Amino acid sequence: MPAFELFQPNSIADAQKLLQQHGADAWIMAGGLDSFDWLKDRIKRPKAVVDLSGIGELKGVRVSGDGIEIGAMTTLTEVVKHPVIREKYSLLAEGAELAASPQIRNQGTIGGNVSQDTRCWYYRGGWPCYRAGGNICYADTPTGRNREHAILHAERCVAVNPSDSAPALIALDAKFVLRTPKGERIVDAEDYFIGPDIDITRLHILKPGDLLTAIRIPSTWAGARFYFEKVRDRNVWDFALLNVASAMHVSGNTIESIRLSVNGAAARPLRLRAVENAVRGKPATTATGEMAGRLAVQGAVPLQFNAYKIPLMRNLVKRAIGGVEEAKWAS
Amino acid sequence: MGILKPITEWATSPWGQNVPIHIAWFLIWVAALAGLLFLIVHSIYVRYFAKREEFAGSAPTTLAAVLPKQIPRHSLAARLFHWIMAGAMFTLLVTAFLPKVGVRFDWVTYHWIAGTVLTVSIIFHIIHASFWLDFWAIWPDKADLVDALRRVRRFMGRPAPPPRRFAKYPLENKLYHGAIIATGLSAIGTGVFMLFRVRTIFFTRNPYLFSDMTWGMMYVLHGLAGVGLIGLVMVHVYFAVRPEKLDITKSMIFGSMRREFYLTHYDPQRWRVEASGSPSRSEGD
Amino acid sequence: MSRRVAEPNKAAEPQYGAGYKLIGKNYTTADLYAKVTGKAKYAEDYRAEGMLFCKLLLSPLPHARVKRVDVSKALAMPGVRAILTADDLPAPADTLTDNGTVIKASKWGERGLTMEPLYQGEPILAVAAVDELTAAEAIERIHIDFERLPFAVDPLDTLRPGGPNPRTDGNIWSTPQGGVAPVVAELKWTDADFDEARYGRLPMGKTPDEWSYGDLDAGFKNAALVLDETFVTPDVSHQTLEPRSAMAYWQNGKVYLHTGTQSTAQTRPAIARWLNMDAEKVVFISEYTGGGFGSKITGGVTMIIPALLSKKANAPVMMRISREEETFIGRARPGFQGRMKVGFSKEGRILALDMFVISDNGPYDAQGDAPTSGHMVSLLYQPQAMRWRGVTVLTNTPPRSAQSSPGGLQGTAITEPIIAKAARKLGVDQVAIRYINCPEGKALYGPPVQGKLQHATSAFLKEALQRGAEQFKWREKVARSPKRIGSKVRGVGVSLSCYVGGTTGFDGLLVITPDGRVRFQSGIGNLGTESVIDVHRAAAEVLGVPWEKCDVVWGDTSKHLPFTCVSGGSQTTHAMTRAAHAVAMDAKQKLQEIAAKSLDGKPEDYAVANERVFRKGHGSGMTFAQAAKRAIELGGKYDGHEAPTDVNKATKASVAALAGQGLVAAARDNYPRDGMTHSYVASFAEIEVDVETGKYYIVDFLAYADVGTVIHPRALGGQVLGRSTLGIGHAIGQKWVFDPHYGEMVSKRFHHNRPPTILDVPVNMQWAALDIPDPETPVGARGIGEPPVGGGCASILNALSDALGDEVFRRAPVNADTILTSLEAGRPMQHPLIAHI
Amino acid sequence: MADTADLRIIEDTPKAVSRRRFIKGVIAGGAAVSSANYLFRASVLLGQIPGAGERLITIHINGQQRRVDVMKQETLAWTLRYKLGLTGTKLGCDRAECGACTVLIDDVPHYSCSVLTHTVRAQKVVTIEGLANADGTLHPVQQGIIDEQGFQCAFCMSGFIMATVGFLKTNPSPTRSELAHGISGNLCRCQDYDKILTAMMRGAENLRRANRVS
Repeated sequence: MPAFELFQPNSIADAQKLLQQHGADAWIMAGGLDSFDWLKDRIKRPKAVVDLSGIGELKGVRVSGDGIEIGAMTTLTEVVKHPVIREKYSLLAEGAELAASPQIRNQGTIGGNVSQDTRCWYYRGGWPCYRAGGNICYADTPTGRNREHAILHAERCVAVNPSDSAPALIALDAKFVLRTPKGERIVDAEDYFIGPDIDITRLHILKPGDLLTAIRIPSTWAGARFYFEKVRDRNVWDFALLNVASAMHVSGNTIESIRLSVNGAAARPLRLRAVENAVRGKPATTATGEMAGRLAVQGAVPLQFNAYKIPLMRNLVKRAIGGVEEAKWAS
Repeated sequence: MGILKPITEWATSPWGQNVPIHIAWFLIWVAALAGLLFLIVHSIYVRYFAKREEFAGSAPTTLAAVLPKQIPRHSLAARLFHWIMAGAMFTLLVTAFLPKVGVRFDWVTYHWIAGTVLTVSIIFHIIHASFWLDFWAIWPDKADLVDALRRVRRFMGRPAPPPRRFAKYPLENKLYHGAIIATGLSAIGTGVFMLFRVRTIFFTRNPYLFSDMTWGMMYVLHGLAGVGLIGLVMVHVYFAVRPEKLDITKSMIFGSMRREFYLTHYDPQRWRVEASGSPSRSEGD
Repeated sequence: MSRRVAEPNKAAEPQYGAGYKLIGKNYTTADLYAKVTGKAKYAEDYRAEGMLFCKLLLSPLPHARVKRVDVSKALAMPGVRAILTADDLPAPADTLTDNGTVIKASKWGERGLTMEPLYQGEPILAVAAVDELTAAEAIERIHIDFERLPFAVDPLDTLRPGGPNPRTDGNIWSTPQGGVAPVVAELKWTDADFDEARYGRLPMGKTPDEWSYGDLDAGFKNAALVLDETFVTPDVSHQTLEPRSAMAYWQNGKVYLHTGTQSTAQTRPAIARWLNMDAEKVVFISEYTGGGFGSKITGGVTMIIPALLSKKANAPVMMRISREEETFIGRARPGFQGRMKVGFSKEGRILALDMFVISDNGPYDAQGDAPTSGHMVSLLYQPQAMRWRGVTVLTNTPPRSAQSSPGGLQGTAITEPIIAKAARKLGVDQVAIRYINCPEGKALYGPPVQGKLQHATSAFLKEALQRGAEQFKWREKVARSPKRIGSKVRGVGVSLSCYVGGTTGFDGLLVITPDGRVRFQSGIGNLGTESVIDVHRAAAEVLGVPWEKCDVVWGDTSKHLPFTCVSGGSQTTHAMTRAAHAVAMDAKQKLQEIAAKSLDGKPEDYAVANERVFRKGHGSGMTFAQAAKRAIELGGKYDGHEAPTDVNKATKASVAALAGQGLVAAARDNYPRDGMTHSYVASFAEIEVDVETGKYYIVDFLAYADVGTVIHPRALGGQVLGRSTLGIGHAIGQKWVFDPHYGEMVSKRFHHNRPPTILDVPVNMQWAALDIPDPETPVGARGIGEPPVGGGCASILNALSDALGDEVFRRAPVNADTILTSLEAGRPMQHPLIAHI
Repeated sequence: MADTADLRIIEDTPKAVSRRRFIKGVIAGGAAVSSANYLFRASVLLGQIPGAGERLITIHINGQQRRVDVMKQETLAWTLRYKLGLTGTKLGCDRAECGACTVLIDDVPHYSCSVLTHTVRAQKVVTIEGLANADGTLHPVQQGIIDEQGFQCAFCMSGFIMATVGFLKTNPSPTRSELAHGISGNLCRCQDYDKILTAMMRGAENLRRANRVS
């Protein structure tokens, strides 16, 4: 790893000062699991690394009357194990538990998980693509290897967002608390993420000098009917081919309200508003799910090797609404 | 390549080769500043140093009687082309450079559509100008050069006969048109190929049409032409709003200019306008 | 989502080794304590005074010529000590085989560093510096001018008319008539040949190699069912968890080298050859090796880099190989593009089998996978008539080497799905169709040698298949209904599998020391299969000495090791138990002679047991300790001052070095053998696939092995299930991916090339062994490394097509993408011929 | 964190950050990295502010305090293997994918290849070398492997053992499947997974027995 200056502030204020001083030369390190790839591969060469692990204010889960607040530096394991999250917001626990591996969850943070960079193998390989400031997308070429790439909202770049907790947070209507040089700013989870059409070099809205400090989950969806599913090739330490998260308030069997999000289909986790509107007031059945699934994949454009993502997304959305039958065989 | 280094950004290709990827974005500011500088210098010059315009001979008053009050200058077609082109050009510059200076929006679609519009309009213009208009009217001729020389000598207080009145287009106008041709065509020429790199309605993408190096150079040329146009457009707008040129600007809107303005600035020999208002063969652009 | 899989209790361990004290019994191997405490030293764990670190400069291009190298900026850096380029490499030496024939060094051979890189990631030069950071930064300051050359990463691209040649002088390996070594040649197929590709069928142009037996046409004519299928198998990196890091230093004109290997004894001459120096001047240390699977058979040629750098910089050099570097230089299995036409009788008997394979060889040494695949298919399915055609094609992709079951896996993976499909079409049970095609006893197989088919030493696979079906509850599982619940479908698959199971003619060496202990000198590499220690249990059994009184010396050529087979191709257990048996008999003979000399009577009057040699009938005799002291007094052949004439020269040298330490026994394995030794496995798998996500889980797996006498059950179980899982990996996701435009690998990370995790296999896997001795070897034991691999892969593929139908797959691995798109379209949607996707 | 000290001293001064920066800057870079113009100013301040000698730190490993000179970009795995001679911790991928480098930090399993040594100054690190008693008695989990002849090449073993020991602290009596999930962050390329699980289940049993006894 190239040498760098390491700063270990123990307050948000200090961290901000450091980030402002170093501007583009600074690199924020949370759990470090995304950072180390860039640094060890000698692709990114920050002069100053700001390690947030010493900042107490960024850690821990605070429970209040109207929901919970999770410090950005809270590890995924803490999130998964937290009794209140398990009881009321199990959707998030499920998503977080499917991320990477136990050791990574012990170190990786919720803030890092939602802010991590894409895993497009061309971009991560250091190829000078659009996302790296260049003028081409290597994955979206006649011979590009793009099995894991985007089917929706691709704009020059076809990378996808790798986060497993992001769709859960969107479904739970979470708010992200940002600390910018101008002061605190609160955005809806879905607005934290941006696609290549808006900014082809970043997956989120953080600008140099900004920090994600906490994630707030309102009690609106506490104990709602949840569904989370992640489909990956290996059963551990693998990124989602696609994942889906839904939260529904159902009375009788009628969907009163719903939030639905899919990740792995585009450069940002998608909130499927059209689907939400279409199924509201309808019964939470497979039939409704099938309709929703078809609607969800409208406008999807497959690349040479990722056409499977269309039926996959269709089926996952279907299950997120209609549920899935448990298969139990004797033996 | 050496001269390119400071004004371009380079990257390492998958084959470990150093290739340019685009111009250095600071050139955007350089162009803007250059444009600004020009108009400041020019306005100061006009305000304090410029001598009153004198032309050889006096305006032929006899003509005034026979000529219509409004002298037709630009046909509708010509004006339409000009404004469509202007619109496209502005869209192109805005969509190209705002994102680079931090204003984030979905620019690519607008950019390539505007580019297509510009390309089509220019093709129209070339055909229109070659077959329906006086193609040579916009190119400098001997008289322009002689008069230019005279003006310079007189400005420097050297003895020289006063220049003749202008033909339809003064030399400056012709030179500007030339500059626009150079920058515009290189931007369009490269832009057309760049359409192969994004999803358009025209043809299937093929980013591997050229080598990494060729592509890089193409992006650099496109960028240089782009920033060049920033300056040129600024200058153009500046002249359009200068009081002494308002008549010309208006004519690009309404199609004709005041007879007086025509008689004081233009040489009826070089820009013939038929009496009784009916337009002459050299009408239009 | 945790796997929704019932958790059966772990089955009780089977008992083996009836009538034996040591053979077939579990015990704790001598190396395990060091391993569990972290004391075991692997190559990168060694340190030396003033040790430098080395970094490699890898080629960014798939094929190029180095025009100019400018290292001035790097050399000027403080801390940079030396730079090694291909020009510093010694000329490759010829090989002198044990029977005295000289094999000329191939001009196409790999040398560790190169001026004409043949794949992206090939090392071009190496920098030694005081620390790794400096070395890495020095690498970035080196400027190289390349001349780009044509390249191909897909075998079919180079076979096309006018296709690029991966090497300037050709695109295939071919063995000239009567030639011994293969040569690089050029082969292009015609446009007509390639018409087939338009229908997703493998083109079959002319091939340099071909053999056949029986009447193929008649077979197809009489067949009740003829299937013709194209199938692509993946290129899979070995990805040993320990990268091929190496550390070297020089002392008194000798080079000391630490690295992982699959054979301590035979890596030393390899190093000597690569360094073009006398083997006596090479000290090779490799007590622990972090996995090999064929990629470290005699270590790797890159190990000479630290050796030469160390000489140049006059300081010890540690070359740490990164995972990315390992992905480039760490070897891989050749992927196959194969096509097979099989004719079945209505009972399912294979009447005719026509096999055609293209092996993706990478740029260097010719691999035997293509021919071996024919040999294995021929033995395993006993076709009445068979033709094999194959071509080993060069590509600008990382070098290949043998990988557990080289050719065997590919052959099985191509054949098994066709047999499974045939069984369904003919309405024959999957176990039954394999039973009637199964090899038995001294089974015949091709290729024919001088017009005659070869034969195996023995085969009890039919029994393994039957017992396996019972243990796996095959009938119940097949009869299970419903097969589908909601979106989940269950499928079961069975597969046969086999491979060569042993060689002969190696040496055993042991010393009975004056303190009455028995010390075995072991030249076997320690990869964790434990054969390095296990095989000597056979000798201890013969000598009747308790294991507590035995020591094993291994992993250091300065400790005087015998001539030993490499631990590759499942030779070791067979070859070295034979050698162990031979040396035990020699020791026994010497004990008897010493007793007869020291006491009275004839040698044959004496028996050996309980650490004593004593007179039959009444117990007068001497202890091993006394006998050892006597041996030293007697000298000559007894204490190693004379070595047997028929042992290898390396063994002779070791005997001489050990002379005087006690009773030194050395012997060559001269036991007769009728036929070629093979081992066999019957593999069974059940999978559960979700047809809405394309995701599937393996819910049950059993491998039933026919490997002769069981020596060490737990070690055997580890091998049977471990190698099965290696095969399973080929079915469920392992592969590599290339960008064809740049000819560069994009799948350099584990989450790209996807070695199986502990959650990708059943929480309880089952294994068992017949424990029927092979009649052609004294101990009856055969090798096990490769045989389970093909079955692991094919049983999964068969279970999938049982669940989803025949028309789904054209290649492995099979993942959600294939399953979903194929189910969507109701026809195969895999790109049938493209390599590396 | 160790730098709370100097933080407290200078927190109120607006220059706080900038001053801390160059001090760390000078030391962090080690080789040629940090800008030279800092050097003079640094030398003036070096004596004054606590924590200036930052590269020389104390870490708590296997029950001992170890003083060690650590570069700012140095990973724990590197410090263990190349500075403290604890080579039982292996590097299989150096990218947080294989688990061979797993150690316990405050009883929690981490990939030591992906932890900066400077970030564990306040924590307790346990490696494979720290499991067995001084008298050589093996940890019950190690003993489980001996009992079952677990693992083949064992390059992944110390990582697996540390992951298991860490997991058993949170779930002392797991089912086979739970344990598999608990140690699923470790790769075995010999793919001896079944025997590993059996050995680790035995280890868990040994541990429970040992805990009952004590």
